[in-house]
Amino acid sequence: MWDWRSQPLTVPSVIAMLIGAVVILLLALGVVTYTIYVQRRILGWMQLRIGPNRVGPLGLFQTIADVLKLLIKEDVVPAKADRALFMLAPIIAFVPSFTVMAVIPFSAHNVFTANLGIGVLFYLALSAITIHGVMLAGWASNNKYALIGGMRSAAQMLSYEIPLGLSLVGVVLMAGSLNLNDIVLAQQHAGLWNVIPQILGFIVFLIASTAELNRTPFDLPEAESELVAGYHVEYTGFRFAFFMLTEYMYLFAMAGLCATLFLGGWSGPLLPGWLWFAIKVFLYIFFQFWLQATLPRFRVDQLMTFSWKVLLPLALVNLVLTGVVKAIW
Amino acid sequence: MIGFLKGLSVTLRQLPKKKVTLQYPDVKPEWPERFRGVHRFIPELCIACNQCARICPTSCISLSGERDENKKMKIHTFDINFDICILCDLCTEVCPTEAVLMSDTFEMAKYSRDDLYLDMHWLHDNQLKYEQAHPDRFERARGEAD
Amino acid sequence: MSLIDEKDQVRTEEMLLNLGPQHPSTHGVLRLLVKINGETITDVEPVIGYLHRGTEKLAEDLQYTQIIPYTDRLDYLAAMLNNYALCHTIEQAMDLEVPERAEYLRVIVMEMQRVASHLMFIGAYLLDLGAMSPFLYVFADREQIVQLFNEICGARLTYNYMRVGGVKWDAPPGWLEKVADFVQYLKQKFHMYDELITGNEIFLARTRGIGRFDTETALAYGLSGINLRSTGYPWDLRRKKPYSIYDRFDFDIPVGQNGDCFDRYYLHLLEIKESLRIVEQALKSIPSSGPVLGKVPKMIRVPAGEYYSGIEGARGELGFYIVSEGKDKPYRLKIRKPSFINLQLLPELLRGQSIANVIAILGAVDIVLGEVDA
Amino acid sequence: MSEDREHRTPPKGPEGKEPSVTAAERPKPVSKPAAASGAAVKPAPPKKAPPPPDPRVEAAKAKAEEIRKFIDQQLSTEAVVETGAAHIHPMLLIRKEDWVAVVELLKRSDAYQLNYLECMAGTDYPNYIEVVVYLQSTELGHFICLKTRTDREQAEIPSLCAVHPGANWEEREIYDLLGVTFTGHPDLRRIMLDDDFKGHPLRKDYSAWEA
Repeated sequence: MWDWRSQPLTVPSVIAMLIGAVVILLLALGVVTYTIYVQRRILGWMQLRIGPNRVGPLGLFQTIADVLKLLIKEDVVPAKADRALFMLAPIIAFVPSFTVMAVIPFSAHNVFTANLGIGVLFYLALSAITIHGVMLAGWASNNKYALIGGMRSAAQMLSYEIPLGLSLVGVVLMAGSLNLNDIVLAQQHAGLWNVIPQILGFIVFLIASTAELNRTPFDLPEAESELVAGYHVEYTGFRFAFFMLTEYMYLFAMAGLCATLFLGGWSGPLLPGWLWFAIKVFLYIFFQFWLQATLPRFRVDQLMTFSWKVLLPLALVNLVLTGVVKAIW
Repeated sequence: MIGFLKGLSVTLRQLPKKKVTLQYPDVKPEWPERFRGVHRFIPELCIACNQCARICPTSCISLSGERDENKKMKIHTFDINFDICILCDLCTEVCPTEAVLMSDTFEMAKYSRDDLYLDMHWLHDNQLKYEQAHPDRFERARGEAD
Repeated sequence: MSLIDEKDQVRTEEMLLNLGPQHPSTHGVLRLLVKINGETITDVEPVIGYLHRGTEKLAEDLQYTQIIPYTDRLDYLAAMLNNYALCHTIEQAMDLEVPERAEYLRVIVMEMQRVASHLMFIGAYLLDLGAMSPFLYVFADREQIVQLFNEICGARLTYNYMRVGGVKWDAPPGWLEKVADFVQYLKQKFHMYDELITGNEIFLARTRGIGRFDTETALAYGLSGINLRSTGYPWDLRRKKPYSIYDRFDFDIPVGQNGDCFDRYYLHLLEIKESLRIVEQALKSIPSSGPVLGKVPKMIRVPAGEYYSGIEGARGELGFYIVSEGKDKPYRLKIRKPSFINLQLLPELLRGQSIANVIAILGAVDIVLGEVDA
Repeated sequence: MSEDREHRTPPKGPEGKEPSVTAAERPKPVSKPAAASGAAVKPAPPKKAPPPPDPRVEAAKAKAEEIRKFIDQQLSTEAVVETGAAHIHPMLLIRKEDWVAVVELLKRSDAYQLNYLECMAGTDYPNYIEVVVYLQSTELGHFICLKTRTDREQAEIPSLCAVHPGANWEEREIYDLLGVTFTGHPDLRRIMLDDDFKGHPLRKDYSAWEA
């Protein structure tokens, strides 16, 4: 019943799909909740602080308390804002972030995962939709800081989409498939994770994905020391929570993508597949927080230059190299 | 590229280090002896000389005294307006009898400005609290006096 | 025929961006009215006065001793230096002798204060640039200085420690040893700051060559302190017009080369080293005992006349100008506020820059609004 | 304005007791910068009631006189109204009309190069408002005090902005708090107080309740 990919579309399989979606949603929410907790803890420890430790044992309920607080807060819509767009924007931003979870293979048996033939493309295409939400939020707020933040976001995400996409092409070439499951299987089959043959692509991916996620040192759209909070400066309560959720959902999704494409996904010796996957995802997420604790922020023009003049050529070089190697073998 | 990696190693090295956070409401800070918190006041010592009120840069002290049967000045009222007191310590510096001193009471948030007018009784209670909290300091002072 | 050969053929609307007074990077309540054309700043107008408390007017009704706590509140990151600047001017005016031990204690706390203030700059500046951790590291280090001050004078921020003719308290037992320990501790901390910040490529890219000005401009605008020294001009009042006992110590005046934001950051770090050197020497040669308050009349009356003297504050030349009628209160007290004067150059620095540099340049000018607005 | 000098209340300290022109030809000027910069080194000064003249003050006066000569020579006007010493620094009282010319001359002159405006302050006296600048030569070490005076009712002084751009905000502050109009200032607005604030708080007759 759970392996609906090979079954015809029947009522039980539709129900199974629905249940699957709900389970993934809950899983993702749980992961996001504790990603935030882990982030605050790791940042705290790296900064000689303790981090959240008040709500629940070891502060484990801190994020839940925060979310509850956000939920019961007043929902403020600025008087001069474009009301309809203002309300729509968080949803436009959030929905794709959850949808991309559909293609990430969490474990060896692909539980609840769509075995899409064009998984990589699907991910890239959907994640690009979020940019609209972010830009609309900036525009609809009718606030200069939000507008600048939204514009910066759009510019940044668009420019980094390209090196990000190109860095993935190398992996796709290696596996000969856009299907994420197949890519994992190919790595397992080769006995070598893509991170080694595709080291250049991996570096480009790491940098471009950091920028794509708007995380330090590329966190310009919400640079609080310049733009106060960027595109979500006017958002409060539940709508604000949606943006935060989007951000961390993408962090999880990008970590999953990284693990799948470069670190062999769920494959690994001894431990069960889902645990391997979890470890790899955690490593990526930890790396992001580590960067956040260390680095200052790029300037916006340097950020653009970096994408077009450094990352894009690197990604192309990687692509050509992979093609040549692939052709010779 | 090297500098960036060095930075990463610095932050990673901090992970296991001892944390400096003081868990404030659970753990109260240890104030040194000279700490200038809210005043404490010993009415028996006060000779109502008015020096503290005069030196106060913000004029937050007001006091009145009366002569007792031995023609000695006795303090009658002594109020400090903590709305404007800047805890500069000048009043304790000029006090000839050390009747007004600083304590280590520092939590002064109140819901009403009226509550910030501290009278002689409050300040004396503060003195008693201080004595209780730091018996060692008083013992030492007594030892020095002997 | 080109369609866009003339500049104003592509028209963009000029935007007025209101930075502050509650913006997180204005370090207080500074408000900048920034006019931007696309990404380029065409004009900046700093609006100040949100924290104006009229210290100069208040001082006219206060006895000299009573003014000292008010100076704590000017540059609240370097209150010891403010205390000293006022006491120093009064002592000059009255020709007072300050006991040896008091002078040494003053130098020790002043240099420690400079270290605390500079550390704070480094943290705040990196926070402006988006790096979070240095802020917390410097706070942990600064906290130790603040604790030491708390032990010697009973307050953590508004010290009110100096008096005309000396200092209020002698150091408590063991305090000097603690200072010596701290100096050793901080010296070992330097390579951490160097590794974390100075070598970071992103930091360099954001500060090298940004916000440059030359010595001539700096002098014309009356800049002082690190802002002036970053242009390579070794103007430090501790050397140029030695006050207190600074002529007894061996220390260097680090200067920058380019007058850019990076130089200003790096000078803060170098000056911390020099200050620690001074503290070390002072700890070695401080007399083991002696009075800490000179022979001062009970009521301080400055002889009639006018007096000005400046010291090297944490942010530049901090001076007090006193006009006295010979009474116990000044007739007029004017403060030469280094932040206030340094801030004047900001519109010049920002004009023509891209909006992305505003925070980097503003942060490096290093202002404290308590002092700017006085 | 110079008539006002007779009935001002705050006497001018050491130099106030002196006749305005004294001991001009003392061969001190060369050593003066050293004295000025060594001001803080405590040269065991004389104390108490009938004081022998402080050598630092004497030197300052001599130096002021010397600068006066220089200004007379260069500007050939009665630009300098009075010389003396502000504590231990040479002091020259300049006629309002020549204020900018004198400051500019001293800045450009090779002999003085007073290129750094260290402090600028305005003071409200009963009969006039006085603006003081302390000028420093960063190369030669001269440190002098220049003053000018203006009427209280129609307080107006030429602006130094063109000579020392750093005077810009200082003049705005004096305008704001003392009500002195600086003619020729590029942007003379209130700086500390609101634009619609009434009165000038640093004036001695200001009252927050009357305004």
